[in-house]
Amino acid sequence: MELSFTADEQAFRAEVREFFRTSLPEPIRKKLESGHHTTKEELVAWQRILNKKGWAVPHWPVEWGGTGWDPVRQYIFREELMMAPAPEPLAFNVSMCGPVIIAFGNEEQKKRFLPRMANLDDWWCQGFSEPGAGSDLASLKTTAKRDGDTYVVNGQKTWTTLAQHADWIFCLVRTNSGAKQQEGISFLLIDMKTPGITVRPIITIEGGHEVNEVFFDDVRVPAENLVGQENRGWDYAKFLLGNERVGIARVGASKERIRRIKQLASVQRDGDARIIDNPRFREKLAAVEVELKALEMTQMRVVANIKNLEKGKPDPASSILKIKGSEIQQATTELLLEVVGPDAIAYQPEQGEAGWNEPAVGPDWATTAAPNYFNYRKVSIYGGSNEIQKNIIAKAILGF
Amino acid sequence: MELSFTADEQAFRAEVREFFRTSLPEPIRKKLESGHHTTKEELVAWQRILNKKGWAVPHWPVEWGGTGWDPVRQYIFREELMMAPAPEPLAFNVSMCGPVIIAFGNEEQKKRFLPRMANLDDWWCQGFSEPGAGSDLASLKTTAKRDGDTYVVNGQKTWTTLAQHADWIFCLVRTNSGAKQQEGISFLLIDMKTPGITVRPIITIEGGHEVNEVFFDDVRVPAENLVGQENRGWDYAKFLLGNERVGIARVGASKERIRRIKQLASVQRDGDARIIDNPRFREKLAAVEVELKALEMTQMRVVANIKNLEKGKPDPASSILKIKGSEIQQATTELLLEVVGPDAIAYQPEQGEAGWNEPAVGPDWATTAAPNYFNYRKVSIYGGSNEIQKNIIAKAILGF
Amino acid sequence: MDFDLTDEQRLLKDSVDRLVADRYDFEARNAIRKQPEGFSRELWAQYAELGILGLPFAEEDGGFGGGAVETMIVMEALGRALALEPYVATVILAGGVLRRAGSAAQRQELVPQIAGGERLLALAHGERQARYNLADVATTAQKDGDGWVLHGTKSTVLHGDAADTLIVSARVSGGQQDADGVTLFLVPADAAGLSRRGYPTQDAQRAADITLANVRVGADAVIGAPGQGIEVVRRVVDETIAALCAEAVGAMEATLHLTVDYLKTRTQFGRPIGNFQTLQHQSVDIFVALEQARSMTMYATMMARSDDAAERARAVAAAKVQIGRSGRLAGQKAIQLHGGVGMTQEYKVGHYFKRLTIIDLMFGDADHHLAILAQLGGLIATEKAA
Amino acid sequence: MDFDLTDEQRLLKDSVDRLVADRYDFEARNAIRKQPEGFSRELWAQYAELGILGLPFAEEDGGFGGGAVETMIVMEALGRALALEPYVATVILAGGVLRRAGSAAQRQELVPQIAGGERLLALAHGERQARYNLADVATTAQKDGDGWVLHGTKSTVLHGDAADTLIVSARVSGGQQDADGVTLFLVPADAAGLSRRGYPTQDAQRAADITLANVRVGADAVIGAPGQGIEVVRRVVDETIAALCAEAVGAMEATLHLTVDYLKTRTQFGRPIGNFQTLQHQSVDIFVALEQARSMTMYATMMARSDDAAERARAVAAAKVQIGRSGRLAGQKAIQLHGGVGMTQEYKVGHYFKRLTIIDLMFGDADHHLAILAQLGGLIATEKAA
Repeated sequence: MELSFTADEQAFRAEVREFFRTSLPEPIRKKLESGHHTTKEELVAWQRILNKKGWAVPHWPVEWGGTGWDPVRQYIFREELMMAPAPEPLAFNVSMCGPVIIAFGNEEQKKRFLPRMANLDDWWCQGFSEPGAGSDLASLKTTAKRDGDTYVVNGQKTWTTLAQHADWIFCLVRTNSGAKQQEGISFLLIDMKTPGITVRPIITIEGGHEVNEVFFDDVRVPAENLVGQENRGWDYAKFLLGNERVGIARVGASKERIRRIKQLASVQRDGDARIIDNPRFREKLAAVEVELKALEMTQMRVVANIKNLEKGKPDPASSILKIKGSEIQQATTELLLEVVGPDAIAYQPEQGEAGWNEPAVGPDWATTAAPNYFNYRKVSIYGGSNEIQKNIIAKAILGF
Repeated sequence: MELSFTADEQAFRAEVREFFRTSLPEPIRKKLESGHHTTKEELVAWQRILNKKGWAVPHWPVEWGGTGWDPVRQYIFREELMMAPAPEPLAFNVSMCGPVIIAFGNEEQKKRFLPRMANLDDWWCQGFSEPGAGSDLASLKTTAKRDGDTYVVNGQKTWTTLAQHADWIFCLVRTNSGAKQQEGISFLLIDMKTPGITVRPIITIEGGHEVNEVFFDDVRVPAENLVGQENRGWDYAKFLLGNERVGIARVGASKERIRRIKQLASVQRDGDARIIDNPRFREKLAAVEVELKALEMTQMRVVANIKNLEKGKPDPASSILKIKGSEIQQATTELLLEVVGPDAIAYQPEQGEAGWNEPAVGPDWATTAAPNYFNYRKVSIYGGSNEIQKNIIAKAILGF
Repeated sequence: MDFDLTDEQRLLKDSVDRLVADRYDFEARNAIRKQPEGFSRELWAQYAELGILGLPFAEEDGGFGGGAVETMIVMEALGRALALEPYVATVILAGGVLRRAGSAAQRQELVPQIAGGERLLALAHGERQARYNLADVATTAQKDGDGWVLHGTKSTVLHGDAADTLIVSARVSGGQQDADGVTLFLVPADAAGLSRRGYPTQDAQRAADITLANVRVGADAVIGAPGQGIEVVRRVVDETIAALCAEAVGAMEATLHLTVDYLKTRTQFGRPIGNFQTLQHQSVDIFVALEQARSMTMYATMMARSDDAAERARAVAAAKVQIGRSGRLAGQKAIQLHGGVGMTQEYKVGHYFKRLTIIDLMFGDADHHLAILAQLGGLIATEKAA
Repeated sequence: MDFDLTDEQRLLKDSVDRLVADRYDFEARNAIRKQPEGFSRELWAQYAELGILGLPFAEEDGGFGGGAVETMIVMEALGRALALEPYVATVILAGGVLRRAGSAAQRQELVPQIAGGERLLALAHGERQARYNLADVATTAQKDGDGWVLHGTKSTVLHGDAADTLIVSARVSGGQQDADGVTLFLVPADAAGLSRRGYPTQDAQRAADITLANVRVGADAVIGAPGQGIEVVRRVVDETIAALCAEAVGAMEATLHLTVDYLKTRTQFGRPIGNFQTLQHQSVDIFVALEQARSMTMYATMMARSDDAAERARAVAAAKVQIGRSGRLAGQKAIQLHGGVGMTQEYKVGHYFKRLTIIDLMFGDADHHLAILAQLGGLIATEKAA
C-alpha cells in the first residue's frame, strides 16, 4: 500500500498542468471559472487542441488515438483538466459512443466514426431516455422496423443533451417487440440530418437550453449503422452506463468551484467584514472540503481497483461517487449563492453570452450564481438518480 | 384566529408555575435538572402532592378526579410541569391504563382501580410488546385461556418499563388464536404478585435499568380483571396508543434542557472563552430553539384542534409531534454532550444515586451527559419508531 | 388561543382562494409573466375589487382595517398561485411605510388610490453595498430651500420599474451605517433626475435599480419624523418578512400537493413511483417542513406587530430561519422527487422552487438570521421567569 | 499510488484478524470487561507474541519497524473487535513519545519490555482545564539538585490505572498555555507522592486521574529536549488520531455488518424488515459514511507522519471531522435500525456506538476540528498552484 503519488506521477501532473496553463484559450477558462456556458465553437476548438496533442481520448486504445496511460494517470489528467478549469472532451463522443464502437462495432464503423469523434468533427448526442422510460429505461418504446437494408425508426427520445448541436445520435431502439423488455433492444447510429427527425428544445428551470426532445417520424437508417448484433443493445447500453460513472464524482470541478468561492468570499462584504471572515461560513465551507477530500480518496481507491475488476464490470462502490459527488456539487452551488446573496436576484441570462456588451446589474460575477444553483439540482437526478444509486448499493453490495 | 394566550390563560399559567415553585421538593427538582433518575419513593411522594392539590389527573372526568380544564389549560399545565422541571404523574396510570378503564371498564373496575391510580397507591406497567411483536404489535403470542372464572396466562412481554416497581400490569393477551390477528386479543389487568410471574431486568446501553422482560408461566388471573369485551382488546390498545401521543413532543422538557445547556455552556470553558461565547455553538443551539418554537406552535395547533376531531380519534398530524419532538430531544442531548466534552468520558453511574457520597471525577454535573445521550436514542424508537410515524403520515395524510 | 378563522376571515380566505383558483392556473401565469410589465393590470383591478389592496389600511384612510392574520391569509393564497402582481411592493412594503409613518394628508391622498388599484408604489430603500444591513444608506438628501435634493442609487427595488410613486430613503445626517439620520421621501417616478433600469428577477417577478441625480422634492414629500426613517423601515420589514413567510407557506403547500400527485400518477417499473417507501418518506419530510413553517409563520404573524423590539427581532429572525430552511428542503426535495420533469420550465414545481429560493434571499437568508438570533441569545431565557 | 497491501501487510492483517476472530467474540469481550483491570493480560501476551506491541518501534530498539499503514491495519482489527487492551495507551501514545523523543538508552530499556508485553505505559498529559488545548499544562516541574520535583493533576489518563510507567508532562517555564516550556518525564507509577484514581469509561475502557504531590524523579527521567515537550505531544497526538480513525473504521464496519444482518433476519409484518426500502437506504447511508471515513483514514495515515506541520494539522483535523461525523451517523442509525434490541447491553451494536462516541470526544470532537480546519483556511488553496 502506497498512499502517495510517485515522483513519476507528480511529474506527469506538472506536465499536464503546464499544458493546460499554456494551451487553454483564456476566454474559455474565464467562462468556466465564472459558471458561464461555452459555445459549440469553443468546445470544438478546445477538443481539437487536445486531439492535436494526442490527449482528446486518453482512455481509448492506442491504435485509435489513446495514450496508454494507466488509470492513475488518467485520473490525474481529468482532475487537472477540471481544475484548469477546461472543458472536458465531449462525453457523448469520447466516453459513451466511442467506447461502445471500440468494444462492439465493426472495423468499418471504427474507421468511419472514431477519428471524427476524437477530433469533434462529428458532434454526437445520446438517444436513450423516453417520456415513459427514465429510471426504467428498458421500457422504451421507440421502434426500428427492418425494411430491406434500412431500419425505419418511429418514436420519441427526451432529455437529449445538446441535440441542437448534434450531427449524429446513438439510440436505443426496439427491434423486437415480442421479446422480453431487455431482449428486443438494439443500438443504432442515426445521422441527425436524416429526414423525419425533429428537435424540440426543453428549457430548464433556470432558463437554459441544454436538453431537447427528439422526434422520429419514419426515419430511414441504413442497416450498416447497427452496432453489434440486433437485439443485443441492452448489453451495450449497460456497458456504456458503467463507463459513465468514471469521473462522475467531478472532484476536480468541485475543487475549482471551492477555490472560486473562496476568492469571491474574499471580495464580497457583509457589513464591515468580508464573507470569508465569518467563521460560520468558513466552517460550512470547510465541512464540504472535508467531504470532498474523502471523496477524492474514495475515487482514487475506485480507480486503483480497476485493475482488480473483471473487464468492463463497474465497481459497485462507484455509486458512492455519484451520490457524494452530486451532493458536494450541489453544496458548492448553495455556498456560492450564499456568498452572492441579494446580488443573485436579478435575472440576466444574456450576461456572458457572445455579443452582449451591456454592463450587468450588480457585479458581473454574480449573475450565474442562482441559475447554476437551480440547474445543478439535475446532478442528483440524471445518470440514475441518487435513489437509484442507493438501490444499487443496497442490492449489489449489502446484499438486500 | 387568536394567536396569543388570553389574560385568563396567562393567569392560569402563573398560578401553576407558582404552585410548582413552592410545592415541588427541591431534591427532586435538582435531580431532574441534572439528568439524574428519581427514585420510586420520590415519584410516589410527588404524585401524591399533585393529587392532594387535585392535579394528578387533570384530563380525567371530574367525577374521577379530573379538573375540567380545556385542552389549552391542560397544555399549559404540562408545559409548566416539564419546565419546573417536575416529574410527570406516572403515565402508565394516568395516561394509559386509567383512560382505558374510564372508557371501557365497568363501574366496579373504576371504583377499585382509578382512585389508587391517581394517588399512585398502585404502580402500573404496560405489557404490550413481545420479542417477536414490536412494530407489528398485532402478532403478539402471549395467551390467556379461559378456565372457569379465571384466565391462565402464558407467554412473555418485553420492554416493560419500570416493571421492577410495579404492583399491576395491563396486558394484551391472545384469547382466540383462531381469529384474524387483531380480533383475538383481549385487555387484561394482572396483579404482579400473582404466582408464575418473573421479572428479568434489561440493562440498556448506558447502564440503566428502566425496562424489563416479564414472563408468565401459568399465571391465573380472575376473569373480572378483563377490561371491556373479550377479543376487543385491540380497539382499546389503539385508543390508548392514540392518547399516548398527547404531549409526546415534550416541548417543555426540551425547553428546560436548553435552559440548562445555556447555563452550563456559560460555566464550561474552552481555552480562554466560555463555550457559550463560541458563535458556532450558539448558532447550533439557536437552530434547535427555532425548531422547538415551531414545534410548540404545531403542538398548540394540534391541541386547539382536538375540539374539531371525532372523539377519541387522534389527529394524524400528531405524528409530527413524535418525529420532531424526538429529533429535538436527541439534539439537546448531543449539544449537552458537546458542552461537557472530555469530562463526559468517565463512567460514574453511582453519582447522584441515594447513599453515594464520593466526589465525582470531574464536575458533578458532567456525569449524566453521555448516559443521557446514549439513553435518548430510545425516543425515536419507542411508541412507534419515527419510520412508523412517517408511514402513518404517508398513508393517513398524504394518501399514499 | 384559538386557531379557527372568524367568519369574516373565512369569507376573505374563500374569496381570495376562489380568485386565484379561477384566474391563476399555470397557463394563465405563463401568459402574465410574458407581458411587458410582468404582471396583470386586469388582475390588479380584481384585487382592488376584492378589497385586498386596501386590506391593511385603517378604515378612516380608505382601507379595510385588516390585521396581521388577514394579511397572512391573502399572502398564503398569493403564494399558492405564485402571483406576479406587485402586492408586496405596493401594499406591504410601501403601504406599510405609509400606514406606520405617513401623515394624515399623505394617507388620505394615497391610500384610496392604492386600495382602488390606481396607483402602484415601491419602497426604494436597499443599496447594493448594504447587503442585509437595513441601516446602511449612502443615498443623501440635502436641504434646498423648503425642499430637498436627493442623490444616490437604490438596488433591487421590488417592482420599482412599474411604480408610479417611490418611497426613497436618504441620509440627512450621520455616518453611512448609522441608525439615525435617514429620512423617507415620497418621490414621483417621473421626477426629473430619476432614472430606472428595470429587469426580471430569477423568480419572474420584477425589480429595478434606481438612480437619483439631483432629484428635487418639496417639504411635503417627507414621510414621518425626519431622520427616523430606519426605525420605520425596520418595523415594515419585520411585517414584510411575516408576510413573505405566509407566501412561502402557500408555495410550499402547493409544492407538496404537486409532488404527491405526481408520485401517485407517474409510473416506472410498472407501478406508480409513489409506491416506493423512500419517496413516500421524502414527501413526509416536505410535509413536516411545511407544517413547521406554517406554525412559525403564525408565530411571526403574531409577533411582527409587537412593540417590544427585542422580542419582535427574535421572533422574526426565528421565522426567517425556519422558512428559509423549510423552503429549501421542500423545493429541493420536490424537484428530486419529480426527476427530470421537475427541472423544466414547462412544469410548475420548478417555479415554486425558484420563488422559495428568492424569498430566502430577501431581507437576509436563513443563516444570516440564525446568526442574528444567536447574537440575541436565542429564544429561551437562561434564567427561569418567576 | 497503490491501495493493495504488500504480502507482509497481508500477513499481518490475516494474523491480527484471526486473533480477534478467535478470541474476541462478544461473550469473550463481556468476560474481559468484567475483570478487575478491564482488559485481558492473557490477550496482551498474545499481542506480544504476534509482534504488534513492538510493531511501530525501530528494529534496532527491539521493535519491528512497522509504518503508519501497519498501525492502521492493527487498529482496524482492534476496532472491529472492540478490544479493551491498552494498545493506544501503551504503544501509540506513550510508545509514540518514546519513539519520537526517547533517548537511545530509554528506548533500549523500555521498547523490548513494551514489545514483550511486560510493561504497560500511559501518557499523563491532559488536564481538566485544558479541554482540547494540548499546550495547556498547569502541572509543574521544579529543578531539585540533579533531578526534578513534579506537582499537579492529570485527568482522563487512558489506562493510567494499570500502567507501570507514566510519561508525565510538566511545565518548567512560561505561562500555563505556552507552547514552550513543557518537559516530558518518565515516572514510575509507584513513585512516592503519586496517587491514582482509576475508573471505567463510558465505552468500557479504563482511565485514571493522577495526582502528583512532590514526586521526585532523576535527571535521566527527562524525555527529549527540555521545554520542547508540547511539540512531541502534538506529533504523537496527530499519529494517535490517525490510529483512532482506523479503529473507528473497524468499529463502523462491524456496525454496518451487524445492522445489515439484523435487518435480513428480523421479521415484522411477516417479512424481514430488510425488505423495507427506507431501512435499506439508511443502511446505504451507513455504508457511504463508512467508506468516506475509510478514505479519510488513509489520508490521515499518509499525512500524520508528514514533517510539514501545517499540512499535517489540516489533514489530521479534516480526518477527525470525517470520523466524528461518520461515526455519529453510523452509530445513531445502527441503533435506530435495530430498534429496541439495539438499546440493550446484551447486544453488541450499542457498544460500538459508545466507542465511536468516545473516539469523537478524544482529542477534540468533530466540530472542534472543523473550527481548527476553517481557521487554517481549509484544504483547498485560494490561489492556483503554478
